Amino acid sequence: MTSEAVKESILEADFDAIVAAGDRVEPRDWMPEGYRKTLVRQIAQHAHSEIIGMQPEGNWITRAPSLRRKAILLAKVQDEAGHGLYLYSACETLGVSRDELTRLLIAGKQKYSSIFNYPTLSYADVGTIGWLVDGAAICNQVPLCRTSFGPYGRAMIRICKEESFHQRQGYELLMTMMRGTDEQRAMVQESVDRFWWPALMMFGPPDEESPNTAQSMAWGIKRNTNDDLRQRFVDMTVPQAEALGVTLPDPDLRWNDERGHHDFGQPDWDEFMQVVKGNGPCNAQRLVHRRRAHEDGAWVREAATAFAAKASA
Amino acid sequence: MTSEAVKESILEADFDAIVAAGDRVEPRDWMPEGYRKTLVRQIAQHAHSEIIGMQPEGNWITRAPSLRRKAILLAKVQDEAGHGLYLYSACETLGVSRDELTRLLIAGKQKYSSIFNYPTLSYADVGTIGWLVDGAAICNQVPLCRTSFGPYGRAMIRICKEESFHQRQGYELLMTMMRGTDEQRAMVQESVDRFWWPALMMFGPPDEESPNTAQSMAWGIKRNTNDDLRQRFVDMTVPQAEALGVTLPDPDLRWNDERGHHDFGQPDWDEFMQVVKGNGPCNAQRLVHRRRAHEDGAWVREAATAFAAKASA
Amino acid sequence: AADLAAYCLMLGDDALVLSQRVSQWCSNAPDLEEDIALANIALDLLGQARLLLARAAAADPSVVPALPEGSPVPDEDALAFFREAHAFRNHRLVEIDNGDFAQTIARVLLFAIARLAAFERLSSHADQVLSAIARKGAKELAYHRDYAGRWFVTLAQGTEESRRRLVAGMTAVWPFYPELAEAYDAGPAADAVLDQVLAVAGVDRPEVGPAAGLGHTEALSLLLAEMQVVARAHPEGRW
Amino acid sequence: AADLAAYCLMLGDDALVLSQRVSQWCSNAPDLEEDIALANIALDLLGQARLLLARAAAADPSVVPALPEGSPVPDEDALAFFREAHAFRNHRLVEIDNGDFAQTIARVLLFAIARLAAFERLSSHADQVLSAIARKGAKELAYHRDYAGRWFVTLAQGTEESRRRLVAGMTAVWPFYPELAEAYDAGPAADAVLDQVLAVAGVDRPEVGPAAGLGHTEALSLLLAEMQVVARAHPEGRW
Repeated sequence: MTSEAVKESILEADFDAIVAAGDRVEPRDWMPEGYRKTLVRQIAQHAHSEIIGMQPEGNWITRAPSLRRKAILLAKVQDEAGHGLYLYSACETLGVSRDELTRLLIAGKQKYSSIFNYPTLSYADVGTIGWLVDGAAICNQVPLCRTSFGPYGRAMIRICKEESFHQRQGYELLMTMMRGTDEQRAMVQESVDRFWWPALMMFGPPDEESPNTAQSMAWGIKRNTNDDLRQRFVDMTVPQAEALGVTLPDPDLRWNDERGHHDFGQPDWDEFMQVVKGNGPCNAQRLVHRRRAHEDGAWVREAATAFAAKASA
Repeated sequence: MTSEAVKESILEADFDAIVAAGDRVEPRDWMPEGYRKTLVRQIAQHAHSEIIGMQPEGNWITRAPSLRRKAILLAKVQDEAGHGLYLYSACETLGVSRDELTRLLIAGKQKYSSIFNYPTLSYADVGTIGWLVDGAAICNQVPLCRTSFGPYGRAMIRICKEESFHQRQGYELLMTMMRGTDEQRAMVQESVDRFWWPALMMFGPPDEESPNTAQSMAWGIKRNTNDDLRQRFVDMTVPQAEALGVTLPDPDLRWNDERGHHDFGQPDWDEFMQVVKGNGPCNAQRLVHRRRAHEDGAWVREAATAFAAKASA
Repeated sequence: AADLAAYCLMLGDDALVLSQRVSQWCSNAPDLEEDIALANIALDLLGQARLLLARAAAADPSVVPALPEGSPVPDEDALAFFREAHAFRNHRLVEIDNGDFAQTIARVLLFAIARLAAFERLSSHADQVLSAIARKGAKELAYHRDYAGRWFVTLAQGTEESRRRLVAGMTAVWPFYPELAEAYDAGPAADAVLDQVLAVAGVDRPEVGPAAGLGHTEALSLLLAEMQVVARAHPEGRW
Repeated sequence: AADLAAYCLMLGDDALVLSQRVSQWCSNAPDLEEDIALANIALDLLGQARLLLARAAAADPSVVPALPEGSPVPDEDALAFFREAHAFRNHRLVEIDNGDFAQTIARVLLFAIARLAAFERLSSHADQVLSAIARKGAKELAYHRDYAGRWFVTLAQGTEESRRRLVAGMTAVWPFYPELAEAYDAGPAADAVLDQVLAVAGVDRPEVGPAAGLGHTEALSLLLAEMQVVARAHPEGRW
């Protein structure tokens, strides 16, 4: 062994011990290159999801049907921008700048959550996204509060708190609409019909087709398998749907006494792959929007930089 | 006298004879430089008015409240584009290109009719513009069918025919709305209240403040004074307003048996001057719109030119 | 009759929504000649929409939304102005934003090609009204196809920028073409026409797959909010 | 009471319409920090609008549009969503399109300066509700003024392009400032603040006169068509 290799193996042992103990790895700590890369990819994807996720809900801010709901929605979308900001900062501690990540996003070289490639077609979708999409996100994210990388875990704690507030608001909107007119009840049902399967897809492909899960779990970046989380989400959501008075569009959905869990059908994984590949209903639209906003703002960012340079000169 | 000056005086005598006889001057005929300049200014202003005039009415195409009215309005605005086209062509016979005229328009160096610097605020405005604005335009333009410059006179014949069709359509829309709901009747009255005075301003300032009228009449470019035309318009419009059931917003408006004409009040000529100077409610908006459309289309025009060059190479 | 109504509604909604999009060019086109030509296309499509919506209403009155007792609103307007987005039967290709002139040309080309194939077939449809609409419309669509085809080639062969924009515009609308071609049963004849234009232009078919999903994009409800606002504010109005 | 209602309506409509405009920046701002800051401004103005519209309705219930018997729509929403454009009392400055970021900054700056002068005066208004709204709002407006003022200077002194855009944006909104300043009785104090920002930025007052006319521009009815569409489709809805 060279002295370099010896040093590396000691560092790796230290790192493994930290992770095994459930302690946090901090930015200045040594970490394996694979760990760093996986983290950057995961945190960036999460940050991008917050930013792209502003679009489907933002689509309804100007049309919110009451001033109270307009304020709630505007504040929620603003929170998503804030989440994006924390997460980009967490990524920057790993040595990748927000500019670079934005460049990768608008070049289509980094992903964001596929759920945001589905359109929002009625105001009920604002509620459904809060209830189902934020609900699924919370199931995914709560375990990440204990993730091994410090800045990411701390960002997740703050984000999860706000997300569960958003989830309650979404559910409350749907509940209020269900107490309204027949048309409103129909809107809610139609919206749930559209978002149920894409929400189940948010946990990723079935475990047997998710090759990176094992390594991510060993590194403490991921804490549960996709199928575990999906099951948890379904079990949590079914009674909420009953309380709301909507039907979930899955004929195979029923309680299984033996397993102590709900059985449920499989989403259309072909569609999932199509959307991941870029052929979802809104992939192109979302990227065009993000790219346009970024390019339209270039002169402003340049002006701010030039002004700061003059001020410090 | 030099021989050049002799030649010029003979040409000028010929020109004067043609105009005096009520015959047409054609593009290849000799004409005084002042005549040419006045014509270019007047025809260009008229062409620009057609093009800018597409905006206030075009504003309601996407919101027309019935498919029949949408078709009528779209066809009307299309006709305005056609009028612009004839008039720019008439101007081109005098040696000024459409490109050059467009450049002068968007640089704010040539005028268009001030009426189009007032906003359209309801669908009734589509009817009111047809009735009052096209009506006033026809009063101004019918005499121009006999104007001394051939291409201009011929363009005016075609334009006047279409304008009077538009005027009838506008009046018919208002008539239909007056047979509708109370809200619709109120919309019509509110619209007439806003457009009456600006329509009277379309004939230009009072004769004693219109210094160029005499020369233009001598040249056969203009056939009646501003005040004559204004009076003709008022006399024509009052019975139409009665038939419609709207009140014209002028407390001084009454029949004068002695004069055989209606007496009427004066528009706010200070406001007129402000609008002419560029401070109307929509001057900036209209020019920004025109400039943006022209600039956005530059790459298309360049592509067409490049393609034509390749095809003919 | 319900099938005929549904089919006419689909054809009518496509024409209505694309007419609305094309009419947004009014006073915004690159040149006066294009302003006039695009208005012509919008007018033709609007005419088709009116005939088709009226045919749908006559074939199956239950498709027409209920309005207040004694409302003077004709069926074509009840259908155009008083349905919500989810009740519209148009395809996504016609509802997405115009984009630039190149994207508009690419959309009009694809639409005219597929619809012309359908209208040629429908010219001998058993329903006399529909077949008459199709015969009249086919002439219009042939003009739209030729107009858009000429510009498609011009932009492809014009300047570097126009070619870049044309390819981008074609790529933006392409994912929404397959569902239209299928609904119109456009078939190999339409494919051949398209390939011919592409060959003359020297442009390849975009390498993007069909857009997943069905139904509408986010663009439709915004388009309808504007289109329907005056009619809805006056459900008993006369126009 | 009618005077108080009319005044609150004017103040409320200005806040509501500008909030709507500023909220259009959401997901479109030049950077995440600006997205968040502009959403804050929109939220503050929306909050002011809600309090002022409610105050207007309480002071004079006749200003509230009639809705179907038993409709659950609160007064603030009846006022926001069920009035036509001509019944809105806002000024033209707040309703015109956003333009680019520079034009938005210029508008927010002018609005905040004039309104802050009014709110400082209204902080001691005889109506306890209005004076409380004004005291709370004044703090918010001071923040908006400072935010817009900082960007005004940054853009004026940043690059050639940002300066060109800032001057163009200021010139575009300037003709609509005098009527607002007059309605708010903004006075010399507001003028002094404005001159100070202009001096630091090194920008002159634009050489364009006040826009003639009164009432609204063409922008308002389009803005309302979008803003009101869902509420109007469900006049008996609960949200």
